[in-house]
Amino acid sequence: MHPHTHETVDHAEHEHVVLPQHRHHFETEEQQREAGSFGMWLFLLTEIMFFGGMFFAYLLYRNWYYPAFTVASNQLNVPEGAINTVILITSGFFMALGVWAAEVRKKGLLVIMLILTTVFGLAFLGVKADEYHEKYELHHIPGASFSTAMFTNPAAFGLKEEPLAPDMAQHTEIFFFLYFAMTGMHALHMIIGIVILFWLTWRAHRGEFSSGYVAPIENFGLYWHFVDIVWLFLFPLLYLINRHPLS
Amino acid sequence: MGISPVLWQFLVKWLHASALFPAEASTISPYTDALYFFLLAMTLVGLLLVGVLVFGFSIRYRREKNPVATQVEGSTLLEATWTIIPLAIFLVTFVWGALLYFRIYDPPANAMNIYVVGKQWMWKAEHPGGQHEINALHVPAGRPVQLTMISQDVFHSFSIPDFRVKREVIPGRYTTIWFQATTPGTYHIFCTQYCGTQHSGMIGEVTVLSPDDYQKWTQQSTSGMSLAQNGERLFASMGCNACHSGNAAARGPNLAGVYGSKLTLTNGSQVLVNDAYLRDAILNPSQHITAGYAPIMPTYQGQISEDGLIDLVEYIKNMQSNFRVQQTLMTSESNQAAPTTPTEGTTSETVKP
Amino acid sequence: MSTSVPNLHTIVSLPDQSTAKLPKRHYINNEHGLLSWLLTGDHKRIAILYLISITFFFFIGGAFAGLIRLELLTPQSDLVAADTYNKFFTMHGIIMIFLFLVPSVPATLGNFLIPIMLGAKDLAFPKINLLSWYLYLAGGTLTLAALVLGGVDTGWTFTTPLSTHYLNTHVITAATAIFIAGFSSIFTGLNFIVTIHRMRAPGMTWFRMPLFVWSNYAASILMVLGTPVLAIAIVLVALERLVGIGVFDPAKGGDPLLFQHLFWFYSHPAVYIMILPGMGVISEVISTFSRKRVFGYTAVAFSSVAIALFGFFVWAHHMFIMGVSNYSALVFSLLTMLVAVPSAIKIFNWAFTLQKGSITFETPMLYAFGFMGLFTIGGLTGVFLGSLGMDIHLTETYFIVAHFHFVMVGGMLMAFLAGIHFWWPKMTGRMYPESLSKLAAVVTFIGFNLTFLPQFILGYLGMPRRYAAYPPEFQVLNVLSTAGATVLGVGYMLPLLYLGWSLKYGAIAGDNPWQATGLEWQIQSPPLTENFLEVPIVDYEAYDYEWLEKKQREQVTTVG
Amino acid sequence: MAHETYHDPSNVTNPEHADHHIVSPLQYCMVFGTLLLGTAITVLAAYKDMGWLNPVIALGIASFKAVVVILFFMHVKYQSKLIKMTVAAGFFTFIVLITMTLSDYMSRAWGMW
Ligand code: HEA
Ligand code: HEA
Ligand code: HEC
Ligand code: CUA
Ligand SMILES: [Cu+2]
Repeated sequence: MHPHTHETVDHAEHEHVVLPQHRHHFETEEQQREAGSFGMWLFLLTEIMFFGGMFFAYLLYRNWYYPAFTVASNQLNVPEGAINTVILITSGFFMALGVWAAEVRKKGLLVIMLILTTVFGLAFLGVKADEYHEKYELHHIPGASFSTAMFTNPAAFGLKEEPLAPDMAQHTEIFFFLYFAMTGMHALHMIIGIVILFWLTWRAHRGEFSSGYVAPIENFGLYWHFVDIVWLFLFPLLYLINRHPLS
Repeated sequence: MGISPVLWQFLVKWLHASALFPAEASTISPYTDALYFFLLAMTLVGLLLVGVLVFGFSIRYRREKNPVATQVEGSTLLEATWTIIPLAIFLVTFVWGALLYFRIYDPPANAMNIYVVGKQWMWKAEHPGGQHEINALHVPAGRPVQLTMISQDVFHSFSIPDFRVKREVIPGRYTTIWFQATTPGTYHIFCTQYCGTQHSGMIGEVTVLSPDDYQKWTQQSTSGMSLAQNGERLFASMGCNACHSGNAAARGPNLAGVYGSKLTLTNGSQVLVNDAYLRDAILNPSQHITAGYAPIMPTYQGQISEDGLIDLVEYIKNMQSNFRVQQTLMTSESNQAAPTTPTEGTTSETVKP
Repeated sequence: MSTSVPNLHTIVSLPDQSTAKLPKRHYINNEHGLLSWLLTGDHKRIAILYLISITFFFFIGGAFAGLIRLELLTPQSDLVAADTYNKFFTMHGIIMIFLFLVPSVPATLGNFLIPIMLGAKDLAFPKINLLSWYLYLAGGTLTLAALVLGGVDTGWTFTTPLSTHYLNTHVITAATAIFIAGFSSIFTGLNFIVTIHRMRAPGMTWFRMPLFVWSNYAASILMVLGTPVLAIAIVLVALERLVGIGVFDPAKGGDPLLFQHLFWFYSHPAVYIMILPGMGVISEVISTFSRKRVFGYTAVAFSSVAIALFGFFVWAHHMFIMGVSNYSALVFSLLTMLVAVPSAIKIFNWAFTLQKGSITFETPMLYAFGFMGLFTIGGLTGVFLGSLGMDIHLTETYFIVAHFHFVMVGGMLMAFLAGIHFWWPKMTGRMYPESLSKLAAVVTFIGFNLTFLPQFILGYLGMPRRYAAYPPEFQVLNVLSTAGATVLGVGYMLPLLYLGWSLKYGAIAGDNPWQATGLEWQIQSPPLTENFLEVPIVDYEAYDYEWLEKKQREQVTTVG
Repeated sequence: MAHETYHDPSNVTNPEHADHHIVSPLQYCMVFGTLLLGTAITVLAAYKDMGWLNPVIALGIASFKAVVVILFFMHVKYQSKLIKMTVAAGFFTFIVLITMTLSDYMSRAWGMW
C-alpha cells in the first residue's frame, strides 16, 4: 500500500492554520470542502427527481395529445425562448468564471462576475415575465379564463394552423398547465438562486472568499448550473414541438 | 356456567353470526383458496422455522448454559441456502399467483354482459334487457357473467368477497370482471376503494338465482325498454343520426356492424372496435379519425352521462343493419324534439320514459 | 477463543453499576437554557428534540387509532359520522407515517449514534440537521393546523381524482405539511450519507461500520432519491386543486393513475425507509445480547443495500388492480418476490447469530425477538399481496391493514422500542427499570397480536378497509381487535411513564452497561458534546468481543 | 499509520478524494461557445422537417449540452469517483422512473399510445 502522500501533506498543513470558516467537527479543511460539495450534489439528486416527475408527466401527455401539444407549443414565443436560453447560458458562464476568480483569489473579479450572473439571471426572469404576460393576454393561463378559441378557430386569429377539433383543443390546457408548472418551478429556483447571489456578492465584497475559501461559491455554482441544465431541456421540449407545419 | 344468561345469549348470537372463512360461492373461489392455503402453509413453516431457531438457540445457548460465546464469521453455504430456498418458494408463489390472476381476469367468450356504473355512493347495474338495479345485482347461477364497469366520478372498486373477485372501477374507462356463481343465495357487494364520505355505505347485495328464478326475475323487473332501445332514443335525440343515417350521402360512417370490426384510421393504424373504443369515439372523436372521413364529429364530452353512453354503446353494438337507423329517424320525428343543449346527467333521465 | 482466562468473566457478565458515577460534564449539562437547545448544532441534542417531538406525534396518532378502534366496536357508525371517521384514519395514517415512523429511528437514534459510531464529532452539516428538525416541526404544526381547521379525509394515499376534485377539506394544508416534512427527511438522509462517506475516523473502514450505520445508509439513499418524487406529486395535487385543471382528472383527459405512479414511486421505497433503520437496531441488539459477531456481517450489510436498490423497482404492486397493464402487473409482481429475499436473509442471519452465543434476555432483546416473529408474519403476508391472483381478493381489505401494521408496528415500532431501551443508558446516563420494561414488552406483544391477528381473518372474509360501518357478522373479530388495541395502548403508555421516571431515579448506567463493542459504548454516558476527546483510531472489527475483552482485561490490570 | 490512511485504506486506490482542479477561463470560454452553438443548432433544426428525428435531435443536443455543463462548468470531469457515481445514480433513478412507468402505459390494453 502506498501512503497517500497528498493527503498527509494536506493534513499536516491544516493542522497549523485553523481558518475562521473551519467548523470544529471537521478534521481538515479538505474534508470539510469535499463534504460540502458532496452534500450539494446529493441535494441536486433530489432536484433531478423532483423535476423528473414533471418531465414524466410531460412525456406522457405529449404522446397522448400530440396535436394539441403541437399547436399549443407553436403559440410559445421561440425568439424569446431562444434569447432566454442564451441569456441563461451566459449567466452560467459568468458563474463559472466567478468560481475561477474565487479560486485564483481575485476579489474584484469575483464580485463583478457575481453581479453579471445576477444581472443575466434577472434578465431571464424579465423575459419570462413578458412571456407569461403574453399568455395572460391570450387567455392561455389554465383555469377559469382559459380559452381554446385560438386552437379551434385559428383563422380568426390570423393563424395559418390547422384548426383542432374541440375535444383535442381542450387538451392544450394540459400543455399550458405543464408549461406553467415546469417553467414556474424553474423560475422559482432562479428567484431563490438570485436571492442567494445577492448574499454571496455581499460576502464576496467583504472579502470572505479571497483567502482560498471558495466552497460557498463553488457549491452555489453547482446549483446555478443545475438550474441551467433544467432549462436546456425545457426549451426544446416546450417551445420546439413540430415547428414546421407552416412551410 | 357462571356466565349471566344475557351475556351468554350475546355470545351465542355473536359466534353464530361470525365466520372465520368466507363462503365459496363462485367457480373461482376454490382456486383462490388453494393458493391461500399454500401461502398460509408457507407462513406457518417460515414462522415455525424462525421460532424454532430463535427459541432453540435461546434455550441451548442462554448464558447459564453457555457462558462463553464462540465467534463464528458466517457460512456461505448456509447463507446461500436461505437465499435460494425462500427465493424458490417466492417464485412459485409468483407463477401461481400470475396464473390465478389471468384466470380471474380473462372472461370466457360466452359470458353474459351486465353494465355497472359506480358513482358516489352507489352501484347502478344495467342489464341489457333494461332491468336497472341500485346497490343490487341479480345473476343466474351456473352461467358466466361479465360485468363491464365504469365510474362516473372517482375510483371505486367492485368487490364480491364470496366470489373472490374484485376490480377497480375507474373514471373514464371500462374495466371488466367475470364470475360464475355456483350457489344461489345473497352475498355482499363492497366498494373497496376509498371514495369519500359514504364509502362504507357503497355496499349492496348480489343475489344468485337458479336459472329458472332468474328467468322469472328478468321478466318481472323489466322496465319496458332495453338498453339498446334507450340508446336508440338517445341516438335520435342527440342528433347522431344527422350524420350516421346510414345513407350513402351521410357525412359520418355507417355504424351498422361496426362493433367487433377492425377500422383503419387516418394515421394508418388499425383498431378493434369494442365497448371502450365506441365510448371513446363519442367522447374524443378527433383522437382516432376513421380513414376516409373528415374530423367533423363534435365531442359529446360532458353532455352524456355514463349511463347514456352505455345505452348508446349497447345500441351501436346491436346495430346490424341500417333498418334500425331509418326507423330511428322516423321515431325521432314522431317523438318530442331533441333538447338542443343537453346537460350532464339529466339527459338520459329526461329521454327515458 | 475458548480459554480459561479468569478475567473472562468481566466480559460476559454485565458490569457492576452500583459504583458507576455520572460524568461531571456531558452534552446535556454543557449549556443551559431553552435557547441552548433550540439553537443547538449538537446532533445529540437534536436527536433528543426529535425524540420528544415524534413521541408527541406518536401519541396523537395513537389517540386517533384509539378512536378508530372505538368506532369499529359496533357495526354501525354510531360513535362518529362517516366523514369524521374518514378524517380519523387519514390523520392517523399521515401522522403515523410522515411524522412518526419515517423519522422514528433515523432522526432520533440515527442522529444520536451515527456520528459517534463513526468516530466523528458531529454530522457533516449540523445546521442543516437543525433545519431539518425545524422543517419537521413546521410540517407537524401544519398537520395539526389541518386537523384543527376541520381535518382531511383523503386517506394517507391522497388518491386522485378524489383528493383533487371531490373533497372540500383541508387537502392543500395537509399536502403542504407533507411536502415540508418530506424535506426534513431529505435533509436527514443527505446528512447521513455525507457523514458516512466523509467523516469516518481513521481505521473505520466500510466493513468495520456497525450494521446500524449500513442500514441507515441504505435508508438515506431512499430518502434522498425517493422523497422528491412524492414532493412533486403532492405539488401537482395542490396545483390541480388550486387551478382546477388537469393532469389527474380523467374528465379533462388526464390520467388519475399517473398520480398513483408518482406517489408509490416514493411510498413503496418509503416502507423500506421505515423498516431498514429498525433492522439496523435489531442487528446491534441481537449481537450484543448474544455476545457474538453478527452472523455473515457482509451479507447483512449488502442485503440492506439490496433492499434499497430493489425497493425502487416494485412500486406498482400497490396498483395491481387499479388499471396497470397485465404486463406491468407481471413484472412488478416478479420484482416484488425478489425484494422479499434480502429480508429473509437478514432474519436467518440474526437467528444464526444466536447460535453458540451466550444469550441474555434484557428488554431490548425481548423486543428484538418480538420483531423477528412479527416481521416474519408481516413480511410473508406481504408476499401474499405481491402474488397477483391473491392480491385481487386481499387488496383493500383488512388483510392489508394487518399486513402493514405487522411490519410497521410489530416490526418497526418494536425495533424502535428495542433501540430506545438499548441506548437509553447512553443517551441519558441512566438505566430504565428492567422488570417493568420487560412487563411492557410482553404486554405490547400480547396486545399487538390480539389487535391485528383478527384483522387477517377479517380481511380474508372480505371486510374492506376505511369503512366506518360494516356488516354485523364481522363484529366479533372487531371487538377482539379493539380489546387488543386497549392492551396495546397501555403497553405503549408504560415506557413513557417509566422512562420519564428513570430520568431522575434510574440507576446510573456507566459507560458500557451492556458490554457492547460499538464506539459509542467506549465513551462516557451521556457523551461529551464533542463526543470524543481525541480522534479515535479504530483498530478492531465490528462486534469484536475478543477485542473488547482484551481491552477490559488491560484496564483491570492497569487500574487494579 | 492511522494518519496516512485518513479516510479509509481503500482510498489509496479508489479515492473518494480528488485533487482540487482549477478549470481555466479559456476552457470555460470554449464550453460557452459550444453551448451557444448547440442552442443555435437546436433552433435551426427545429424548423427543418425531419419527421421523428426532430425530437431526437433536440433532445440529443440538449443532453450533449447538459453533459458539457456537468463535466466542465460543474467540474465533474475533475471530481472523485464518488461524485461521478452520485451524478450517475441520480440519472439512473430518473431513468428507472421513466422507463418502468412508460412500460406500463405502453402496454395498456386501451392503447392511447
Ligand atoms: C415498514 C413497512 C413495510 C414493509 C417492510 C413492507 C414489506 C413488504 N410489503 Fe408491504 N405495505 C406497507 C408497508 C410495508 N410493507 C404498507 C403501509 C402498505 C399499504 C399502503 C396502503 O395502501 O395504505 C403495504 C402494502 C403492500 C402491498 C400492496 C397491497 C395492495 O394494495 O394490494 C404489497 C403487494 O405486493 C406489499 C408487499 C410487501 C412485500 C412483498 C414486502 C417485503 O419486503 C417483505 C419481506 C419480508 C419477508 C418475506 C419476511 C422474512 C422472510 C422469512 C423469515 C423467510 C420465511 C421462510 C420461508 C419462505 C420458508 N405490501
Ligand atoms: C407507524 C404507523 C402506524 C402505527 C404505529 C399504527 C398504530 C395503530 N393503528 Fe394504524 N394505520 C397506519 C399506520 C400505523 N398505525 C396507516 C398508514 C393506516 C392507513 C390509513 C389510511 O387508510 O389512510 C392505518 C390504519 C389503521 C386502521 C384501519 C382504518 C381503516 O382502514 O378504516 C386501524 C384499525 O384498526 C388502525 C389501528 C391501529 C392501532 C390499534 C394502532 C396501535 O398500534 C396504536 C396504539 C397506540 C395507542 C393506542 C396510543 C397510546 C395511548 C394513548 C394516547 C392513550 C389514549 C388511548 C385511547 C384513546 C384508546 N390503523
Ligand atoms: C357532425 C356529424 C356527426 C355527428 C353529429 C355525430 N357523428 Fe359520429 N362520426 C362522424 C364522422 C365524420 C365520423 C368518422 C370520423 C371519425 O372517426 O371521427 C364519426 C365516427 C363515429 C364513430 C366511430 C366509428 C366509425 O365507424 O368511424 C362512432 C362510434 C360514432 N361516430 C358515434 C356517434 C354517436 C353515438 C353520435 C351521437 C351522440 C355521433 N356519432 C354524432 C360524424 C358525426
Ligand atoms: Cu365507492 Cu368506495
Ligand atoms: Cu409496497
